[in-house]
Amino acid sequence: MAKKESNFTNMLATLLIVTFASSAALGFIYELTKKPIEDALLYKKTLAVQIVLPEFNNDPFGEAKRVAVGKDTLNIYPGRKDSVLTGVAVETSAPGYGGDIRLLIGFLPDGTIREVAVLEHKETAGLGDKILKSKSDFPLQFEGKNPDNFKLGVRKDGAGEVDAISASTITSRAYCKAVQKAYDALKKGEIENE
Amino acid sequence: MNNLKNFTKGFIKENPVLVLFLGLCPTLGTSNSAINGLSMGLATTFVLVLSNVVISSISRFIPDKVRIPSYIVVIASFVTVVDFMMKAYLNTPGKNFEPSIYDQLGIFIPLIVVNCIVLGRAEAFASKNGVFASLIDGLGMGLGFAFALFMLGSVRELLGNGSILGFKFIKGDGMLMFVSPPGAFLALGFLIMLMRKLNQKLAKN
Amino acid sequence: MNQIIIYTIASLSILGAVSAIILYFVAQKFKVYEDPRIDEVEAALPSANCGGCGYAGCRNFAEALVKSDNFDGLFCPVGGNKTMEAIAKILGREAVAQDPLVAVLRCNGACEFRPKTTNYDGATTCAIEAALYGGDTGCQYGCLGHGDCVEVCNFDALHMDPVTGLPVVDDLKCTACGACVKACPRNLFELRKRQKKERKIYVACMNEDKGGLAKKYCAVACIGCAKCVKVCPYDAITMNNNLAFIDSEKCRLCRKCVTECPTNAIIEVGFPPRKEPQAEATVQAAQTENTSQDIVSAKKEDISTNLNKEE
Amino acid sequence: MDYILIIISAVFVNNIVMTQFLGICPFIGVSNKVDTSMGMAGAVMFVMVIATMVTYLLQQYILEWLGIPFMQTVVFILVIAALVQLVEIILKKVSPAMYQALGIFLPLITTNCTILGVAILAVQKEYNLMESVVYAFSNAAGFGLALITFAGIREQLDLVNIPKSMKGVPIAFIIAGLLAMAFMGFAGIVK
Amino acid sequence: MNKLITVSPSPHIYGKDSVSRLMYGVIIALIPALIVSVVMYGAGAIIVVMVSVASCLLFEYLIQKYILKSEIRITDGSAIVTGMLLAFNLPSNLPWWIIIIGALIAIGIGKMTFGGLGNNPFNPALVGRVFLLISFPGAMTIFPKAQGWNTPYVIPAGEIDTYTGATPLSLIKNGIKSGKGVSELLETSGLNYNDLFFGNIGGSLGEIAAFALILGLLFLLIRKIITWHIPVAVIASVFIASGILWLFSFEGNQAIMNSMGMKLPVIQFKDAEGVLKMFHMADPLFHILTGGVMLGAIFMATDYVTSPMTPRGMIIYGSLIGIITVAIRVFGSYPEGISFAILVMNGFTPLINRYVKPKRFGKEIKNG
Amino acid sequence: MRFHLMSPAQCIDHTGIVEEVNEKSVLVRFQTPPACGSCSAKSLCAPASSGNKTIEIPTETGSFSEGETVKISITKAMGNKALFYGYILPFIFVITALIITFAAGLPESVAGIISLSVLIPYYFIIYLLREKINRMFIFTLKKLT
Amino acid sequence: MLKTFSKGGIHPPENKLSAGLGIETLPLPKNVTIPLSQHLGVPAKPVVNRGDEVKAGQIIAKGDGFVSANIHSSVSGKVTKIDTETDISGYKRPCIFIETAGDEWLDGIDKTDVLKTETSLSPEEIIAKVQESGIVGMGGATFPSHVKLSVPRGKKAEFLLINGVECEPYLTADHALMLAKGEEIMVGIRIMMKALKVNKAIIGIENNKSDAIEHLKAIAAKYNNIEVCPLKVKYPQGGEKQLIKAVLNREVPSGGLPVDIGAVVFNVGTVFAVYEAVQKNKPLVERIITVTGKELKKPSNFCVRIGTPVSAFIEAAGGMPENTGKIISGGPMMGKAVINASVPVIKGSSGILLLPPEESKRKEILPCIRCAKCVSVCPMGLEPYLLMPLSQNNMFDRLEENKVLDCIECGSCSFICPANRPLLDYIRLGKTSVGKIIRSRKSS
Ligand SMILES: Cc1cc2nc3c(=O)[nH]c(=O)nc-3n(C[C@H](O)[C@H](O)[C@H](O)COP(=O)(O)O)c2cc1C
Ligand SMILES: Cc1cc2nc3c(=O)[nH]c(=O)nc-3n(C[C@H](O)[C@H](O)[C@H](O)COP(=O)(O)O)c2cc1C
Ligand SMILES: Cc1cc2nc3c(=O)[nH]c(=O)nc-3n(C[C@H](O)[C@H](O)[C@H](O)COP(=O)(O)O)c2cc1C
Ligand SMILES: Cc1cc2nc3c(=O)[nH]c(=O)nc-3n(C[C@H](O)[C@H](O)[C@H](O)CO)c2cc1C
Ligand code: SF4
Ligand code: SF4
Ligand code: SF4
Ligand code: SF4
Ligand code: FES
Repeated sequence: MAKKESNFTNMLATLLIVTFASSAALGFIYELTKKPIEDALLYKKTLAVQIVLPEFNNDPFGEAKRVAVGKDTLNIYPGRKDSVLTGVAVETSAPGYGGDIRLLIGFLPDGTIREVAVLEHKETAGLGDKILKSKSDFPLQFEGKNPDNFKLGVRKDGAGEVDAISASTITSRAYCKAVQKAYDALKKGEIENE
Repeated sequence: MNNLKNFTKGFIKENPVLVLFLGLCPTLGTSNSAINGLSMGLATTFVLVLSNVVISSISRFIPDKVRIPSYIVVIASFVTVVDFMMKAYLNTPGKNFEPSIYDQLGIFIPLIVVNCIVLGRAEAFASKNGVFASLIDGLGMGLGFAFALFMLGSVRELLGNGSILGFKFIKGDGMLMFVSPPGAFLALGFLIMLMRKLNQKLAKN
Repeated sequence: MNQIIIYTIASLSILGAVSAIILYFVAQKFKVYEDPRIDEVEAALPSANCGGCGYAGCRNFAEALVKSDNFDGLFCPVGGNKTMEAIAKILGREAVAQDPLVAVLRCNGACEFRPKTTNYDGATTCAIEAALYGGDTGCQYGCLGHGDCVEVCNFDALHMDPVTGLPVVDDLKCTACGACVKACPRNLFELRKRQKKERKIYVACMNEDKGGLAKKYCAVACIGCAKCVKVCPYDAITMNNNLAFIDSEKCRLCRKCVTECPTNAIIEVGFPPRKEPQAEATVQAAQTENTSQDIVSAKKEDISTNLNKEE
Repeated sequence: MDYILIIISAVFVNNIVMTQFLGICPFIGVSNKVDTSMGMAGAVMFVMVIATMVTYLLQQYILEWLGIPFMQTVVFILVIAALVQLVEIILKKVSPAMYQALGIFLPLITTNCTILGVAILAVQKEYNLMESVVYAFSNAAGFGLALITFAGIREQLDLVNIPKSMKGVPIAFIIAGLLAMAFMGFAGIVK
Repeated sequence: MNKLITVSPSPHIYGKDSVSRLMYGVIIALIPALIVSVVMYGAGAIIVVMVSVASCLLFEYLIQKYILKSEIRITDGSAIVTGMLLAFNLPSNLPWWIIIIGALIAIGIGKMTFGGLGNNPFNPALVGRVFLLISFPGAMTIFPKAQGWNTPYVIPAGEIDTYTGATPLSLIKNGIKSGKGVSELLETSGLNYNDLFFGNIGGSLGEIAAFALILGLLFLLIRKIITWHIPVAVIASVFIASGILWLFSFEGNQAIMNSMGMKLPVIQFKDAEGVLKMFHMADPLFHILTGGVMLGAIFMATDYVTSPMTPRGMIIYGSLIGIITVAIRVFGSYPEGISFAILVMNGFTPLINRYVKPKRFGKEIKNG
Repeated sequence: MRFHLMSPAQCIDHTGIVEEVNEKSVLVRFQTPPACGSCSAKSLCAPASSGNKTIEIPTETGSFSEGETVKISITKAMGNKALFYGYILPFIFVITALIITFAAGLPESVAGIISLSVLIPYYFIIYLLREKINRMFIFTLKKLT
Repeated sequence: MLKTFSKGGIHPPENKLSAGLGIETLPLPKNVTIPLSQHLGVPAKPVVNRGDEVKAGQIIAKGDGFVSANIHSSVSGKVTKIDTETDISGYKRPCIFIETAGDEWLDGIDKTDVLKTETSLSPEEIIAKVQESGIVGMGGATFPSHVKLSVPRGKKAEFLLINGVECEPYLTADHALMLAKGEEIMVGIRIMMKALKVNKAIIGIENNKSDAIEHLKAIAAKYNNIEVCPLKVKYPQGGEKQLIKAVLNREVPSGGLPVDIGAVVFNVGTVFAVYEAVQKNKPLVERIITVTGKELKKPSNFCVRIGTPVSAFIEAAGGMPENTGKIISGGPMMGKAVINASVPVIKGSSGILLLPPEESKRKEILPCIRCAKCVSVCPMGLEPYLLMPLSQNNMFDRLEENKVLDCIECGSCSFICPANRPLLDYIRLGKTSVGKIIRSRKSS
C-alpha cells in the first residue's frame, strides 16, 4: 500500500486513530497498575515506621499525634500490637551543616531508642552523611540507649556521651539535638496503652 | 546475518551514547550507580523495542506530515506505561531509605520521550523497515544504550563509592566527585575518548 | 467503561485533532520537503567533507547534485567516477565520466641536488617563507620543505621525505582533491591524469630561470634546452619561459624524453627497469644520484601491480 | 524573596545543565560560537516560559480536573511540539523578513528535553503559576549562562592544539565537568 | 662556504624573559610561604610539598612521553609551580596517596587533557584541590594545629583533637551556625590579627601567613612577572564586599555604634533589629587575612593561562573573584570560597577576553 | 539586495540553494550546515527542527538561476534585532502582564490566560507593522559558484 | 616628564656602537647594481640601454605609476647589462648594472658643501623637483615622498613632523646626519613646510641623542616655527603614528593617514635629500648608512652611493668578522636579514648590522602561556597572542575584526614573548591575506 497522501482528512483521521488507540491503551493500563502503584506508595510512606518500630498491627498514621516542643511541633506515631503499645515513632529534625536533618526515631515504650531512620539530610557526602547507618557506626551509639541515662550531647563539647563523627561536629550535634527533641516530645506526648 | 549485525552494531561501532552522542541527558543523569544506569537503559530499551515494533507496523498508514506527531504519541504512551510499571514495581525504597530506583531516575523517565535515540530509530529505521528487523534494531540499540549506561554507572560507582552494583571493593568511600554531577561529565568524557580509540583500533584491523 | 478511560481518550483525541490542524497548517505554510534522495546521495558520497568539490561539505554537495539538472561542474574528486556513477543511478541521470587525476610534485630539488645557500630560521611554514624570502637555496621556484601541503591533505596522501626534504604523494591515497594545489605558495602541485598502471612521466621542476642560472643552483633543474620537445613523437611537450611541460592528455608514456633530458628533470614513475643498454645509463645515474627517489618509484611499482591485480 | 531563591538556585546552585543534566545535546552541539549561543539562549527563554505556562495551565485546570494527571507526559510533549511549530508559523506569517533573519541567525531551535523537563519539574515541585514562570525563566537563564560560558571556552580552545583523541565531544565533557565542579562552590547558598 | 648565514623575518633580537625564567620566578616567590609553613607545621609540610611536586612532575612526564607522545617539557617549571601551589592548598597532614590523586587530577585532567601548558582553561592546581575537597571532604577539612616540628605528619589515632584545630574561617562559620557571635568566637579561640598575619593559625599549608605571601607578591611585581591588577582587584573586592555586608551585620553595627556612640542598629530597615541579631559576620580585615584570599589573589588568580589578557579584563575578573568568594563564605556551605571563585571566573575568562579588548590605537574611521 | 562593505566578521552567513526565481524575489532553501550534515542525528534533530527552511529574499537583479548555490548573510545586529522583536520583547510583555494580573489579585488561571493572550495583540501589531519591520532586515545574497 | 607615546613599547638594549662618529665617505665602487624597485609600488622602467654611457645623477629609470619613483645613476660609467639579480630576499628583481669610470656628474648638479638657504620655487615646483629627483622615504618604508608632499584635496596639513627618533638599536645614521648637516636639514624643513603649506614643524629626537638635540635646538632658534622636541627613549617611537602621538598627542585613526589629523612625517634623511634636490639639483644617489655589529672592528657611518655592494663597506669597516651569523639590512627590530653580502645598498637601507651566530638563531618555540606581555607591549593596542593562531587557522574575518591591519610590524610582540613565539611572522601573513580579501571586496 502506498503512503497516504497528506491531506487534511487523512491527517486528522490518522492522528485521531493513533491518539484514540494509545489513550485507550493507556487508560486501560492505568486501571491495571493503579492498585500496585497505590500499594507501593503506601509502603513507601510506612516503611520508615515499620523499620523503626517493633511489630505493630495498627495504623500509626491514623493515631498520629502532634506535640509541641519548644518552637517546633513534632509528629508522633504510636505502634500497637493488638492494642498493646509496642513502640512510638517520633518524627523530628534539627538544622545540621547543610540543612535540616530529618529523623524518624523509634522508641520502645520505656523510652529506649530502638532504631533511628534518617528521612532526609543535606549533609556533605563523606562527612556529615556518616549519620547514615550504611556509612558509619555513628548511629549505632544510640540504639538501645535511654536518653534518661544517656546524655545526648557531643563528648568533645563536654555536653554528653556521644562520640562525634570526626570533622562533623555540627552534624553530630544536630543529630543529638534532634534525638533529644524527639525524646522530649515522647515524654510530653504521653502515649499510653489503650 | 544482517539482523545480527543490526543487533550488535549498537554496542561498539554505533553505540548511541559513546559514538553517536545521543541521549546524553539520561546518560549523565542516571549513571551515578551501575544499577541506576542499567535500569534506565532497560526502561529505554523497553520503549525503544515496543515503539519500533508498533511504528514499523503502522508507518505505512501514516501520512508524511503527521508522521512525527503520531510517533510521538506512540512513544509517549509507551513511556507512560514504563512510568506506571516502575511506579508500581520499582518504587521500593532501600533499607536505609535510599530512594527507590523510580525516585532516583526521577524526571528522566518521562524524558525518554524526547530521547533522540527513540525518535531517531523510529524515524530512521522503524519507519522504513519490517517489524522483525525493527525489533532487532530497537533491541540492539537499546541494549547498546543500556550497556553504555551500565559501563558509565559502574565506572562512577567504582571510583566514587568503591563498589559495583552494591558490592563493595574497597572500604569506605571512594572519590566522591565521581558520584556527584561533575564526575558524570568527567567520566563520560574519558569514556568517549576511550571508545574512540577502541573504534580506531577496530577500524585499523 | 471507566470514567478515567473515557476522559483519557477524549482529552488525547481532542489534542490529536488540534495537533493535526496545527500541523496541517504547518505543512501548508512551510513547504519544507527534503528530497529523500539527498540522504541517499549523501550516503553514496565518501563523507570526507574535504571541500574538494567546491562545497562546504558532502551534504551540501549532495543537495546541489539533487537540485541541479545535470552534472555540469559537479564532481566529487574523492569518490571519482564510481561514486558519480552511483549517484547518477540514484538520480536517474547520465554520469559524465571524468578522468581520474592524481597530484604530482613538480620539484625534484632534494637536498643533494640543490645545496643550501642560507639558513632560514623563521616560522616554519612555506607561506611565510615564500612571502619574505626566495628560499634557502638559490632556487626561487622550488619546494621550501615546510610541508604546508602535508598539513592540508585530508587523506594522508602526503608525507615529508626526511631524506630529500620534499613531500611525497602516495598515489593510492591521493584523491586529487586539490587542497595541496591551493596550499602550496610555489604552485608546485599539478593534478595530472592518472595513466595506465599508475605510470607517469612529468617534468619535476618549475624553474623558469635561464639554463645556466637554473643549473647553478639545482642539479636537476629544467634548463629549457628543449631537447625533450624535439624528441617527443606526440607533441606532448611544450616549452614556456625556459620550462618544459608535459601534457598528460597527450603523453603516451613512451619515455623518450626521459632519456633525452640532460639534467634528469623528467621523472618516470611506475615503469619496469629498462632493458636497452643505452637506457641503463640513465637508470644507473638515477640510482646513484637519487636513491630515495628510487625507493619511491619502487614502492609505486608495487602499488600499481597491486592495483592491477585488484582490477 | 522566594523568587530570588528560585532564581539563584536555578542559575547557580542547581544549574539545569551542570547539575540537572538537561539540555545536554544543544549544550554540546550548538555551543561553538558565543553569538549563536546568545541567540539560542534568548529563544529558549521565550519558548521555555511560554511552554511552562501553557503546560502548567493544562495540568492544573484540565488534567487534574479530569483526574488524569498521569497523562502528563503524552499531553505535554504533544503540546510543546505543537506550540513550537505554532510560534514559527505565527512569526512567519507576521513578519516574513524577521522570521527569515531569525532563521539565519539562530541554529536549530528544537524541543529538546529542557523544555519538557522544566515543564514537568515545575509541576513536580508544586509551584504556583508565578513560581513556575520564574522557575522556567531562571532555568533558561541558567541554560544560557552555561551555554555562553561554554561557548567562550570552546572558541578559545579552537585556537590551540588539544590532543586529537580529546577533540570535540570528549573535551566538551571535560570542560563541562570542570565548570560544574567550579559551580559546586555555590552549594548551600540556597538551602 | 660551510657556515651559512641565517635569514629570518624581523625582529632579530629578543628579550631575556623565557617561560622557565617566569616559572622559576614564581617558585622563588613561593619560598617565604614555604618557609613559614615548615616552621609552623614541620616535616608534614615538607612531605606534602615534596610528594605533590614530585608526582606532578612525574605525571607530566609520563603523559607527555607515553600518551601525548610529545616533547618532554617538564623542566619549564610549570609543573613545579602547579605542584607547589597544589601542596599549598592542602592540609599539611594529608595522606600521601590523596596528594598523588590530586596531582594526577591536576596534571592529568586539569592540564594535559587540553594539551598541556598554555591550553588549559582552568587552573590545574585548583582543579586538583577542589577535586580532592569534594572527593575526600573528611581528610581535606582536618587541619593540624601549628605546633612547629612537633606537628606529626600522621596523626596518632584517637588524638585527633589534640593535634587538629579549625581554620579561622570554619571556626567563624561553624560558630555562627551554632548561633554565636564573632567576637565571642575570636575571644574563646584566642585568635588575633598578629596570628593571622604571621601564620600562627590552622589552615592549608601555604595560606597561613599573609606577610610571607605579600613578600612573594612584591617579588613578583618587582620582577614584572605579574601586574598589580589581579591581586589588588581580588583583595580590594573581598575587602569591599565583606565590608558592605559587615556594615549590615550585628558586629559591624556594634563597631560603628561603639565608635560613634549611637544606638543599634545603624542601618535601618524592616525588622532591622531582629534580622541583625541573626546576621553575624567577621570584619573585612579578618576576611582578607584569613583563608586563601592572599594565596589565591597573588599566586592562583594570576596564573597567566587562565586569567584575562587586558588590564581592564583583569580588574573585572579579580573583582568578581572577590565578590564570589565573599558570597560563598557568607552564604554558602563552604567556609572558604576562593578556590571555587577562581575556577568559576576561569570559566568566564574567555568571555572577558572576547569582550574586553585592549584600547586600540586610533579610532576607527568609517569608510563610506 | 544591497551590497555593504561591512566586515564579514559582523555578519552571519548561510549557504543555500536557489529554489525558485520569481519576478522580484528568489526563494532560497538553506542547506543544512555542514556540521549538521555529518551528524548522524540530523534527521531526528527533534520534531520542530527548522533545519531546512526556505526563505524568500527580495532581489532586484534577476541574475540568479535555480539550483545555484548562494551565500545569504545578515549582520549580527540584524540577527539580534530579530531575536529581540521575535522572542525577547513578547517575552517581556508576557511576564509584565503576568506580574500585573497577579498583583491585581486575579486567580492564576485567569492571569495565565490573560498574559498568554497578550501575545495575540503583540503579534497582531507586528503584523500591522510588517512593512516597516521587513524593511529593517536586509539580506545580502552572493553567488558562490 | 619627557614626552612619549602612551601605549605599549619596549626597551631593547640600545647598542649604539657608532654613536657620535662622523660620516665617512667611501671611495667609488667599481661596479654598482641598481635595483629598479627601491620604493613601494611597481618597478621603474629603464630608460637606458645596455652599453650606454651614463653620468652620475643621470636618470636611468622612470617611475611608472602613482607610488613609483625615478631612479638615477649613482656613478658615471657604462651600463653593462639590464637583467634580473637576486635582491636581499633571494628573489630575482630587475636591476641595472653599471661599471664605474671616473666620477663625472651630470651638468647642473651642485656637489659642493656650500649651504644654500633661499629658494624661489613654488610649492608645486618643489614637489615636481622632489618627484624628479626620485626621493623616497629614507625612514625605511621607501614611500615616494612627492606623494606624501601632495596633500590630498579636502585635507589640510597643520604640522610637519621630522622623524629624528632613530629608535632602532644599533643604528646611528640619522644621528650622524643631524650632527653633520643640521643647517641643511633646517633649510630642507623650510622647503617642505612651503610645499605642504604648514606653519609649524617639529623635530622629534629621542633623549639618548642629547648632542643632536642641543645642536638642532641651537640652529632651530634661528628659524621661526621650527621646534625640537626631545622624547623619552622607547621603541617604536620612530613609527610615525607613535611619533605623532608622542609629539602632538593625536592618534592617527585606524585605517587612516597622518594627514587625517593634520600631520605629515618625514625622516631627517628624507629632509636632507629634499634639500639637496631642491637647492643643489642633486637627485637621490647616495645616502648615509651605519655599519655596525658587536664583532665588527670599526662600526661606522658611511656616505655611500646607491648600488654599492654591501660587502664593499663592510670591508671598509674592518672586514666581515669571522663569526657572522646574520647580516641585517636596517635595524635589528625591523630590518631585513639579507641572503648574502653581495647585495647592493638601496635608497631605504639605513644600516647594515652583523650579528654573531649565537644571536642570530631563534630559540625553541614554546606554547603560548597567555602571559599578556605581547598585549601590553603592542603600541597599537592589538592582541598578538590572538592574531597569531587566527592567522594560522585562516580565520580571516576574526583577524579583520581584531584589527590585524593596524599592526605596524614593529616586532615588539615577538621581542617580548617569553615563549619565543614567531608572532609577527604569522601576523604579517594574516595581514597580507586580509589585505587581499579587503581589496577584492572593495573591487567587487
Ligand atoms: C566541604 C566541607 C564540608 C563540610 N561538611 C560538614 C558536614 O557535613 N557536617 C559537619 O558537621 N561539618 C562539616 N564541615 C565542617 C568542618 O568539617 C568543620 O571543621 C567541623 O565540622 C568542625 O570541626 P570539628 O568537627 O573538628 O569540631 C564541612 C566543611 C567543609 C569544608
Ligand atoms: C596607498 C598609500 C597612500 C598613501 N598616501 C599618502 C598621502 O596621501 N599622504 C601622506 O602623507 N602619506 C601617504 N601615505 C604614506 C604613509 O602614511 C606612510 O607615511 C608611509 O607608508 C611610510 O610610513 P612608515 O615608514 O611609518 O611605515 C600613503 C601610503 C600608502 C600605502
Ligand atoms: C616600528 C617602526 C619604527 C620606525 N622607526 C623609525 C625611526 O626610528 N626613524 C625614522 O625615521 N623612521 C622610522 N620609521 C618609519 C616612520 O614610520 C615613517 O615611515 C617615516 O618617518 C616617514 O618618513 P619618510 O617617508 O621620510 O621615511 C619607523 C616605522 C615603524 C613602523
Ligand atoms: C604568575 C603565575 C601563577 C601561576 N599560578 C598557577 C596556579 O595557580 N596553578 C597552577 O597550576 N599553575 C600555576 N602557574 C603555572 C602555570 O601557569 C600553570 O601550570 C599552567 O596553568 C599550566 O598550563 C602559574 C604561573 C605563573 C607564572
Ligand atoms: S610543495 Fe609547496 S607547500 Fe609543500 S612543502 Fe614544498 S613549498 Fe611547501
Ligand atoms: S595529495 Fe593533494 S590532491 Fe591528493 S589528496 Fe592530498 S591534498 Fe588532495
Ligand atoms: S607574549 Fe608570548 S606567551 Fe605571552 S601571551 Fe603573548 S604570545 Fe603568549
Ligand atoms: S608587530 Fe604588530 S602586533 Fe606586534 S607589537 Fe607591533 S604593532 Fe603590535
Ligand atoms: S537535550 Fe537532553 S537528551 Fe538531548
